[in-house]
Amino acid sequence: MKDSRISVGYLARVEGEGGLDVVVSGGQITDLRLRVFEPPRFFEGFLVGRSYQEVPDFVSRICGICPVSHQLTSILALEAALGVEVPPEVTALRKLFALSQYIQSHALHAYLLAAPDFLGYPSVIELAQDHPALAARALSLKRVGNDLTALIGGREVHPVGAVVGGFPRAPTPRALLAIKERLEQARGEALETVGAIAGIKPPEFSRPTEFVALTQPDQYAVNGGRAVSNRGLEMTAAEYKKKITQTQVPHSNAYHYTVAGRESFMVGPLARVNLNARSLMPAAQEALSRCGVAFPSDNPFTSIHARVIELVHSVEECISLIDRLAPALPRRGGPLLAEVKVKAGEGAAFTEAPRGLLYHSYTLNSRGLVERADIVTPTAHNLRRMEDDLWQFVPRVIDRPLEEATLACEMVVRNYDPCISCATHFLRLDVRRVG
Amino acid sequence: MSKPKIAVYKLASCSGCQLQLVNLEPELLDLVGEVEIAYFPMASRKTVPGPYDICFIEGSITREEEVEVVKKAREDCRVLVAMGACGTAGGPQGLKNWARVEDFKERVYQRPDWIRTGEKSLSPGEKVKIDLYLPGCPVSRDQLKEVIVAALLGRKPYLGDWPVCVQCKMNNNVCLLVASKTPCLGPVTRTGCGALCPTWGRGCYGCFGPCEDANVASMGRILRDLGLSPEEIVRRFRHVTSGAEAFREGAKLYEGQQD
Amino acid sequence: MSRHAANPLKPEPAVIKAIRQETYDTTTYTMGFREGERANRFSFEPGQFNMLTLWGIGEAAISLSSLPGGNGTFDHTVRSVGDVTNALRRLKVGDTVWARGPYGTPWPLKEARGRDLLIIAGGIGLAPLRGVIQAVTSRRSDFGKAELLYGARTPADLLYTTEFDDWRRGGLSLTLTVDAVPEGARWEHNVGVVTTVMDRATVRPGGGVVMVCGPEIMMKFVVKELLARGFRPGEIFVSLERRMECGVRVCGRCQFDGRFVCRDGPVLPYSDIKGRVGTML
Amino acid sequence: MDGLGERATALERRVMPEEGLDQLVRALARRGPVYGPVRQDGATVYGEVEGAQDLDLRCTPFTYSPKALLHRPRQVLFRAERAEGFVPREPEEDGRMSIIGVRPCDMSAIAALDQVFSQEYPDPYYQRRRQNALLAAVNCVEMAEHCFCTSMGTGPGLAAGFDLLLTRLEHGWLVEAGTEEGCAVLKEVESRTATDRDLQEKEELIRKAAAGAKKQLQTEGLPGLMRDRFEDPVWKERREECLGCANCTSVCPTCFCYDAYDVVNVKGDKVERTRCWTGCPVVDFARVHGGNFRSDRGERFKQFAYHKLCYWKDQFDRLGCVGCGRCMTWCPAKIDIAETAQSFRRGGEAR
Ligand SMILES: Cc1cc2nc3c(=O)[nH]c(=O)nc-3n(C[C@H](O)[C@H](O)[C@H](O)COP(=O)(O)OP(=O)(O)OC[C@H]3O[C@@H](n4cnc5c(N)ncnc54)[C@H](O)[C@@H]3O)c2cc1C
Ligand code: SF4
Ligand code: SF4
Ligand code: SF4
Repeated sequence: MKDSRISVGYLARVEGEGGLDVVVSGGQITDLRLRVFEPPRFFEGFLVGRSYQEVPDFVSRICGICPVSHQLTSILALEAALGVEVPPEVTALRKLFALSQYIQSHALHAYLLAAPDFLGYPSVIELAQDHPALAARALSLKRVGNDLTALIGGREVHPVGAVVGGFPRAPTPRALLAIKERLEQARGEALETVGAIAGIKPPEFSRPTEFVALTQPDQYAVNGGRAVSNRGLEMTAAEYKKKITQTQVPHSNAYHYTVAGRESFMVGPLARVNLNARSLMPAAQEALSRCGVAFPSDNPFTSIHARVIELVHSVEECISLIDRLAPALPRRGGPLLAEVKVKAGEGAAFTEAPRGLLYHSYTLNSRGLVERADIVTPTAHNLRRMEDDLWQFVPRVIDRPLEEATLACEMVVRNYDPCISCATHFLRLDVRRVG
Repeated sequence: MSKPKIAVYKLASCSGCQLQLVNLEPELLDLVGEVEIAYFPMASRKTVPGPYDICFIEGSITREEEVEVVKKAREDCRVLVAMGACGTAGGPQGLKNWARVEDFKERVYQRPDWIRTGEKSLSPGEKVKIDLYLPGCPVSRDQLKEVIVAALLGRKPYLGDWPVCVQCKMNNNVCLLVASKTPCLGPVTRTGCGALCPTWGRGCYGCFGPCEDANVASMGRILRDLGLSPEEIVRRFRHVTSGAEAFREGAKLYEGQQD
Repeated sequence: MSRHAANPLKPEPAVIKAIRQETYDTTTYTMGFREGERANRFSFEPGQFNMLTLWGIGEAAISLSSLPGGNGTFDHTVRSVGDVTNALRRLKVGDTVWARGPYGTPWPLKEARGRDLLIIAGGIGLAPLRGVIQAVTSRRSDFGKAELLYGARTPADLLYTTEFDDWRRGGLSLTLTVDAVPEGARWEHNVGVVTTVMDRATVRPGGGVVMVCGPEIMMKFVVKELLARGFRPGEIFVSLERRMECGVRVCGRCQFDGRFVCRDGPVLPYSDIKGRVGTML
Repeated sequence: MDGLGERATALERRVMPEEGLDQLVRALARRGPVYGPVRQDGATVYGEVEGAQDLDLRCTPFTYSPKALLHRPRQVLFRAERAEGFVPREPEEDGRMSIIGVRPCDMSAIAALDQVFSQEYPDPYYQRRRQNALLAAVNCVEMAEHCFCTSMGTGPGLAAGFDLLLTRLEHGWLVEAGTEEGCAVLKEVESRTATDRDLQEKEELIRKAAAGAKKQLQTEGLPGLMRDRFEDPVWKERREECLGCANCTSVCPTCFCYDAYDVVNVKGDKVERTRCWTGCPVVDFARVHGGNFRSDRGERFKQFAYHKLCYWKDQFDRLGCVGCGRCMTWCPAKIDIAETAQSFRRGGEAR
């Protein structure tokens, strides 16, 4: 394959619309583009002028796969802007909410999006015919995650249960304890998943990478915390714009990001497990030692291992959160809300979405209307890294038949579990005041 | 008899509606036994050529290319179902229809000239004939399943076009609009969500779009009586289903009015 | 509160014994209950209806379009307009339909004994009257004059055309009319809505009973004409159609004024409708 | 069921102390789940109660009726499976339950529903719930803003039809038992025999409550009057206000209309024939092939008003309204059918 072109018109089994073009000439890559043609939807544009109360409902619509992350990140950023302090139960319930989505999203990715690649099927549908038990496990895990999201937020996609200040109707202890029983069953399924993944040998492809993830001293960081990296980056959400550089490229409706003064970086499960393994729940640490891969790992193909480790962690932490929360919640549900006083202000927040670091930042005017909104999603953070991976990886597969080489390139992209709808909503630059 | 073929197309959207198909977990494996998933890029690399029996189209049209996708979908499919707030009423991105897109591009991008997007966000129904609208942001799993089941059985889906209030009362919820004067669009919004917001303690924000014969004028007066400013009322009607006719009308009644 | 009869909403299986295509969109099914005493003897009167179920599709009210047949059989003539009626079309002889009934009031055949009978029907509205016609033509001497004015949209929409000759031989006078004749179609009878042939009826006020069934708007004009000709409200009977979910007076869907069409009707004397609100009549 | 001033038809009358209420609830709970008015979001709805602490027995305009416990908002009628030749199976029967805190107007409404669901073809679903329900009613000692039971002859005191009837006295509760089962429950609660003074106190409380009625609707000749005013311009105003939301019919304790449909699994081999509440304000309500008998919102709203205050008389020889005031309390547009009808008496127009 001296002169050729790998072209994936429409990347399958990723969320959103993206394509890939690689031009090889004389055995050398002459051009490589990860095209994001998902049309832009201008969320930061139309958020301007809306009330802070509406923001979580809107940002949720950025992405149907990780709506909880967008909602919670915006809520944290807005609470920072308004100076709202929430009680510990709210913080705990939020973590439960976020982790429920980890379970759903990771099960979706591991089984429906990634596993078919590793096992050689076009999709989970064909896979299910040969491995019905595996498919049943996948769906049952995903459903527990979905049901927990829906219990807290009403529905699994674009839930309505979380608002600035807390939860207008917290779940009843009885309902939480009922779902805990199912989580206990899911624990076994998550561990079996690790077992299945341990049998998969990732392609050899190690390369030095800057991993960025949130960290918190006392727990596996998900909502809030400082972002750190293995190369010494350290920042709070408020410092984000000083530390991260953004550039626009003509072939994409999405921005590219680098650590200021350095290269591309990677966010997501692999970054989190690499940086925060010691904060994993004991069962997840146990699983880590049996998953067939040594962490920290520089191989992007081990993202799936990190993801299933997080699946175990999420189930475990949900169980322990419910144990703590259930006795503290009102018997008949009811509101769990901190007081919110409207005032002008600015606030930013980080969370770890299933796919990695998510950043939201807002400026509010004195009536609580948005004057400025910035949102940077995990997939956006990773885009540059994906292209970099491809530049490195393509030469290794360039001599294989086109079909095989194309699949290999797609797999590189799917390692990141990209969420392209998410990626097309970006920083605004010039701050124009309205209202 | 070969299995009916299903295709899923995507335009500008969040993919939440497609995900609802995958979220049919308990019956997903049964579903793939009954139908052939012929085109569904989010879930499969495999592409089976059309014609298709049922085609779900998610998202709204924001660029010229998407008009082509929609036309192709129409040609390829026997029954074309437009899904979601995007597919039925332009979706959240439809809010740009009430602003200048150039403003948005400038606000969002450094090099707005590299961004390819049309002036308006249109629901596919403005370009081709749609056989069934399935509203909701996202569509409800139960309704999605009902649409598929009904198509397999050869009958109309039972979706219920009545106001959220009907379902809200079935849920034994206290009416927040009356009891705590919480602004709620339940009386003019179509149910299907299961009266979610009121059940979770907050006012309905209309994500399923207007119900049949929605009395937006009376709704507007009620909101005004609760103390909402005209501007706030406009914002309520211009949420994720701002393109729906009744809500457009509702917003128009209060647009540009002073307090 | 103590009457604890069998569940009235529970349908029973009935087997399709014969199918006859009446028009492009209308079909007559002959069926019989599969089990129980009604398998051989199902009694009802023309004008009454059954609720027919196809599981998974739904339930619909359909008139009995015959007299009780031998071996407990009964006919339904169905026009495909929606879920159940379309799904019925996909069935074959030997298939099972679930049915409950008979419900509702019958045509006043007993009252009509010895008197003149004028039947005015439009479209599918002839179906519930077919049993009346069968009764009259088989017991002709029990009645005075027997006249049918029947209108349909086009010649292709006429029901029971193969039976017309039998009916004539049985002593029924038939006047046919259609709203329109498509190009190329053969038609030797009147063109115009059914009220345009009302002059041809010889039954006069005072001596007879008039039975009217068709779309409500058609019945409205027919009744108006009848009244203008001197018929008294008590001599005119109409059959109403309303949305029904139960057929037994609990779902509330068929109400108009103080009446439940499923139980107080569907066949009602016009005197019981006149002055009431909620119908076009 | 006109309770005013009448002696209740009780088998036994006793007085229990304040704390007795809790014992009573627990005694009922031994027989099955107990439902009663519980506070929620600034109102009271019927929910499961474990003890007196959960109950709110005040009469407020913001109290839902117990209708939903008897005529379920959603009820599976049959399950049918292909594997069984689609022979329909009825769902399992629910067991014994108690409903506590039923108001006199609601008792009258339950009597109305009893009529509706036990005509020529009794409805087994309602009947089973009804027969399984022990009704512990409570007399009203105050009247809320929208109550007009005194006009409809349905309250504030109750005379018959109850298993137990509670009246809050100044010191403790008067509990009357109307059935053997009621007596049996009463035996499990600490109490003393009621004296004539207790009964006088009750009569006095009810009389005082009745005197406090703020709202009136003259019912004499009402159906005829309504007919005369069918085309009154006031209905046009209501048309503009009405949202068609069916909150009125949902909260009305006597509205019974329903919709039926089949829920089918993906494989198409399992069917649940289901019914759920609907009401005449909903567009779909009177739709048939080729049209809709009440496509106009104003006509739909009128169907509600006329059914309650006019047609019901023809159907069941009483009015369909028990004067509970819920439809006007919960109508987002504050439409008041009683006041509208009453305004015809004054010849004027009002809400
Ligand atoms: C007493 C009685 C006797 C009858 N006898 C006969 C008879 O002998 N023969 C006969 O053919 N019919 C008869 N009918 C009429 C028949 O019951 C109805 O047409 C019935 O609705 C058919 O059921 P279906 O499930 O096929 O149609 P449905 O699916 O219920 O549809 C009926 C019609 O309503 C429309 N519709 C339903 N829902 C909607 C909606 N949401 N939006 C827009 N349109 C909608 C449909 O398009 C269709 O035109 C009788 C009716 C009654 C009351
Ligand atoms: S309608 Fe809502 S859920 Fe569906 S794709 Fe659009 S934004 Fe997402
Ligand atoms: S009267 Fe009031 S409650 Fe009833 S439908 Fe109209 S607006 Fe809704
Ligand atoms: S009509 Fe209104 S006041 Fe009368 S019983 Fe029904 S809800 Fe109560």
